[in-house]
Amino acid sequence: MDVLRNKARDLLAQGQVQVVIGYEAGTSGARRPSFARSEADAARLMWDADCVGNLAGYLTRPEIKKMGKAAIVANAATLRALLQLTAEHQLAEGAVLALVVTEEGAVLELSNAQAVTEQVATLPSSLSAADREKLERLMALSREERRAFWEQELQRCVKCYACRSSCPMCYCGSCTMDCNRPQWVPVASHELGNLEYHTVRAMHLAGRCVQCGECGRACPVGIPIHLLTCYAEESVRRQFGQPAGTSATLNYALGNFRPDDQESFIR
Amino acid sequence: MADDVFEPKITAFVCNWCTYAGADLTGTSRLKYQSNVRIIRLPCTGRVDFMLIQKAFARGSDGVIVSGCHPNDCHYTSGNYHARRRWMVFNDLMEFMGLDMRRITFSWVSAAEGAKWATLVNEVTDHLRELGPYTEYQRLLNAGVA
Amino acid sequence: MTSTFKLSASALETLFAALSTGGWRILGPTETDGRVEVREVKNPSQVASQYLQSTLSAKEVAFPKVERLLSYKMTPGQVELQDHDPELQPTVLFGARPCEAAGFGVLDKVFNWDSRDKLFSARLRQLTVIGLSCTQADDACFCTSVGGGPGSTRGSDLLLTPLPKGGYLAEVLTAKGEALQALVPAVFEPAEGVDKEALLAKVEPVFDRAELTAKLPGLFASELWAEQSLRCLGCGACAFVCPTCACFDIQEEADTKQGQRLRLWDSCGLRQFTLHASGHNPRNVQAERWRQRVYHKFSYFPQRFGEAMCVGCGKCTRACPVDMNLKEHLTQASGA
Amino acid sequence: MSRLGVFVCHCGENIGATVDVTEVAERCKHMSGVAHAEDYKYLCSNPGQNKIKQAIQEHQLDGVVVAACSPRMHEPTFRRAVSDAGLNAYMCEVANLREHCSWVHQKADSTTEKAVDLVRLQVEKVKRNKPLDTIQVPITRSALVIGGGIAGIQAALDIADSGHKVILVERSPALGGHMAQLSETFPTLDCSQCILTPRMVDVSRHPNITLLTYSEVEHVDGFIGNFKVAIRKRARMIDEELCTGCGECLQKCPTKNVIDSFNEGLSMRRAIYVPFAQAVPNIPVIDTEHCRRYQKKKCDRCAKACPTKAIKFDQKDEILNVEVGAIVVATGYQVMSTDRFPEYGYGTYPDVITGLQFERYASASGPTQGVIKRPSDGKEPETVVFLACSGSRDAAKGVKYCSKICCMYTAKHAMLLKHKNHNAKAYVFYMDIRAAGKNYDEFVRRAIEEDGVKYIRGRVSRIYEEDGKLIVKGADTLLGGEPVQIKADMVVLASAALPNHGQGELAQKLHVGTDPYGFVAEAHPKLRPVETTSAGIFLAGACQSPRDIPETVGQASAAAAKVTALLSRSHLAREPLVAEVNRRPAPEYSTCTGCLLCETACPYQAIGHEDIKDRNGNVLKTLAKINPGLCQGCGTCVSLCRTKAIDLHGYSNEQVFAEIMSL
Repeated sequence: MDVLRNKARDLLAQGQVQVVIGYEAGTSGARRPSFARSEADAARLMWDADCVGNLAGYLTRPEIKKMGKAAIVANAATLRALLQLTAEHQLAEGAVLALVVTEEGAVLELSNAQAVTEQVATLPSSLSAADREKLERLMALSREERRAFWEQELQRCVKCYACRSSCPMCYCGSCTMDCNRPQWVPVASHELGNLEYHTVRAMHLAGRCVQCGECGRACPVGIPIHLLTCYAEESVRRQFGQPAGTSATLNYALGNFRPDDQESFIR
Repeated sequence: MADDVFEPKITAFVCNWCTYAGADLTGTSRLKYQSNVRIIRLPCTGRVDFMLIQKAFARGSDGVIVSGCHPNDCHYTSGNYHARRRWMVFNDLMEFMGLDMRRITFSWVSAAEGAKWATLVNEVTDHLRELGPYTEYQRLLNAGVA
Repeated sequence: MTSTFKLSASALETLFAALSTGGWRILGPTETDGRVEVREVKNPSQVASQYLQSTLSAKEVAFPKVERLLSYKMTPGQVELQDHDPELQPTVLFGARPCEAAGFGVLDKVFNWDSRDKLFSARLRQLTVIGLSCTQADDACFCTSVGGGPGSTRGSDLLLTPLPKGGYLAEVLTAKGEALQALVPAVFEPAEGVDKEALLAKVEPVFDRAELTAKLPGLFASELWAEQSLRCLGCGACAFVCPTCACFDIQEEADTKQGQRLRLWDSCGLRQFTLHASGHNPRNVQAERWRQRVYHKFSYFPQRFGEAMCVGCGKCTRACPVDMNLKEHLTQASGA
Repeated sequence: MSRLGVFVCHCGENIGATVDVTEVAERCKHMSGVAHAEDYKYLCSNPGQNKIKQAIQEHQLDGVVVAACSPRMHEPTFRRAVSDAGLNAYMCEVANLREHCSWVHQKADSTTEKAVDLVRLQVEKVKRNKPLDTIQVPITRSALVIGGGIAGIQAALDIADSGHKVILVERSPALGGHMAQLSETFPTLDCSQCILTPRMVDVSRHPNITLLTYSEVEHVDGFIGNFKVAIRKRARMIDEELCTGCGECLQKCPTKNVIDSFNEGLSMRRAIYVPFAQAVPNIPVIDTEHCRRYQKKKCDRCAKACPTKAIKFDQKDEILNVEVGAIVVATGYQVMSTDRFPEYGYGTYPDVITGLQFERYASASGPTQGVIKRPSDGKEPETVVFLACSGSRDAAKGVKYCSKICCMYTAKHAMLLKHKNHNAKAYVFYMDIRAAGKNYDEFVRRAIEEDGVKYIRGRVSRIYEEDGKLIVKGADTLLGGEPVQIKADMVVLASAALPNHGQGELAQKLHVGTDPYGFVAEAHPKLRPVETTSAGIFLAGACQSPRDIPETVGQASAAAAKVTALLSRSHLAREPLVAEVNRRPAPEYSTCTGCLLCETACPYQAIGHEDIKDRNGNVLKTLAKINPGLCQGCGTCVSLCRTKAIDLHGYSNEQVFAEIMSL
């Protein structure tokens, strides 16, 4: 942890970056995002197994962009999101310095997309074992049981958009949900509005989701909505073999095709 | 239509160049099919946003048909290939969310397949009539409003 | 009019049974998979036993997240308009924490400060609140800093305080409370010499609300709000779980033949809340939106109604994905 | 509030007999936004159109729905009528009550109900229509013709004659294509070279034609009226300016054993060569794959022999970047080679040859100066068997389609054989004789009746060699399948015509569609036969499907006429039904996030990006930008866009949404 704090302090002191985005101790015992802009701030930074949040979403915020060049303390999910954001032209190549704390406690500086890409290639699958198991358990249910499950869960949604706000890939300034000419998806958080919202979100993340699970963690009422985007992404990987968050070059599965894409349902 | 027979409401999204023209050919050939379907003409299946399908159900459709040019025959060379990928994911996701995919029919109907269109519409209509109203979805329309 | 009684552990069963027989709907906190939610219950066993707070507030009972205001049908040449007049059942909200119960009073001020909000008032009229004092609290709680307390009677018609050996201390506070008592008078046993304070959780005040209110106008231009809100995601979680947040949006859902007008929860934390059709947004950055939230609750509202638009329940803090801790931030502002 | 007019057509009895048209019109009057509704017997007639025009004036209509036949039929008619009455043409929509309703359903209330629904759909749509103006695209007034066979030659000459510049690109070193290889042509038996050579010379001399032989299209960008083409001009190793075509160099080349592809492999050529004597341009090429200079790094005999020092051993490929307004694809065909036929020996019997090889033998300028010989021993064959449909109409082993030209050239071949050797025996195995065309059937009859060619209806099951003869085993299906066995000296396969090699890659570069066989697809099989699926790119000749010379020339002239029509204007008016990225006030500028996920989804490469800059040139935001000249309006990007920043004129989100909501 000291290595990280020292590194952050040095980067800030030498003016290499103007902000280090990382984690600090939160009031509830968990970790929360932290923005170190001075050497003193750097002492607040933390690194441990509880640093699970995906911080990449902050990189596309105007408030943060205004600060200047950023370094970001990056866990696996953050690294993947960095790549995907670069691929989607939201971050300029080399605009962000990723700081990765190794198991040995050393701090790696990944200054360009290639370095991040190589680091990501060494990581295990982006879908956590727990989430994979949940997906499998749901798929083992009958269609009606799955319907009942999602109906129960989604009716609890209050459309606070914590899922959207916490998602690094939901950087759109004007979401489909905000489009009112026409009003594609009802604003209301009634059952239809909720079903449509979460379907749209999952579809829009298919081929783009880095499976960090941030949306599920963010949900105040505890709906496991990340399972929807994770599933959509798994579907893309399974059918087209194009995983999101592995390359800084755009390879959007739904913006491409192969003439021999195999489906089984078109009559 | 007899009162006691359920008449499904069917919305069809078709491309202008193949299926719309194919349905025109059905007409020119004077082939008959059941009148439950309402066709919405779009330039290409590539234009079929999955949200259109969603909205059709939100409007109380009991079934939706999406149809365009066969692979390799797209007027725009590849719009249907893009559409196909999108449907492959949409289909899969809808399964995962437990939605009734028997309600959606994807098909390729060319401008020359007037007969196929008639058969398709008749089969879909009969099937939906068997399935009955899509209450599972229609229940949602006013659920959650106090 | 307070009169204090004792209820035995089994008295609730009798009360619930009488309520059911009398055609009442009973809502209470239930727990499934670790999630505490207010739902309809039939008997006390369904009520969550050890819980700090429900995630969402109970405000839904009077101010639902989606509520129909009116509907209309169009036929050739005419429009048939229909006011929404929900059939309301007399309802008991059981187990509301004192902070939540106090929330209804705040909402009432918003909805009824001049013309009375028909739907809200109708729902509130049907509502009887059985409060449940807190015997535990967590770091997010700060009721005592905003004029409340773990055993506050504000907003409750009947307040129960759990007794260490089972049963409750029951304070009948209002006419609605008396009506409950009248349903099952036998279970209300006399109580004497119970030190209620000793039974309650300890929540130390951390700031002086009146001082804060006095201070805020001077802090409007402070960097504090930008600093605090850096990590704020700009979602509506805090507002939607809040027992006092009353902002709503009105949406029309219509087609060529019919339509309905809905009232929906909204939040000043969302970018779209103040977005003008021109594209201009008077609260263009999150700092301004966060400041608005704080100022509405602790400056503008108190100036107008003499109390904070906050009951110190801490739900917002618990719901926040990035630990925007209201108590921490208010303490900071007080000390600034 | 809209003031719409709804006009419901009876189409005589076509709609009126099944749908209660009066009732539909009556119901429409009550739809919100409809100011006027009426029905009429034939709206497409002049009086019908006038009714619409009058109503627009009289009721100050701002939009029109015509409920009639398919919009694919009369949408342009009604749009013109609406436009004549002073409304924007795109403020008109057509509800399809005939093909999609009255013709396909029985007379019933439900059918009338459906008709009302179909009109309501369009009423709701047209309320959200926006007046659109045709898009004006400037045109580069020159053309590129790809392929220097008879199709390309004809197209290039016709375009050039109309006064436009043409660049003609030919992959091989000389013009002429397959036609230059042919001996005589059916049904007149005039010499192919004799009629072709003057055309080739015309091309080379035409002031409006730039001829680029030994060149290939490398890359194509742009769109109708504005193509940017990179052409690779391969190094001939000869300075074309200096070369006089004297041929001195050819004689000196020591490498003499290169398979001569112009002669279909029946002879050898040198490493420096001109494909054939009458070649245009008459400039040799050094085949560096076989030239000793390049393979063994020595030998400069040709250079020494050249009187003008035109040989440049270090010449490099050149990339020429040209801009043209139109492209004609005339890349021709190739024939299925003999090794594709297992039952005929997989190409192992030298005396089983293709029709094109036979042409070379029969040609006076061919390897045998027009004497028909057989490859194995050079003897003149006495018995020759011709197999029509070799690979054609054979879904199992060949191609499904009919190669169309084989019946005629097989008759011609048999005839030529008989003319050159009166004693020879010619047998033709055939499935059907397809001789539709001016003087075609007469020609085949002549072969049979005057020249005594034996036609046997049936297929050959096997060919094998025995004692220097080819044993051809088949069956005569007209005689009840009686086995036939012929001892032949030579067998000629009328092998299937296939898309030319490299055509798939070219189609990709051009973004034109191909059919399942790989031939270039036409925009419409009947009504737009010389246009491809890409605007501004036309096609001519056998690249579309097998065809003979008259048809090819006719089609080439047709394509040229299309090109000429296009190039005759300085600007092109295009339907404005294209996609557009929205614009919003600052600081948003657009809901587009600049993610450019749409870029790869566009089938036309119409999506690029643009920067929004402040006064000082700082980039504020990067947005996707759609080139309206390239966009064809498919809408694939629209449905992909998460922020709904892209919309499609004519099928906008609001329009489609309203249509769904009206149901």
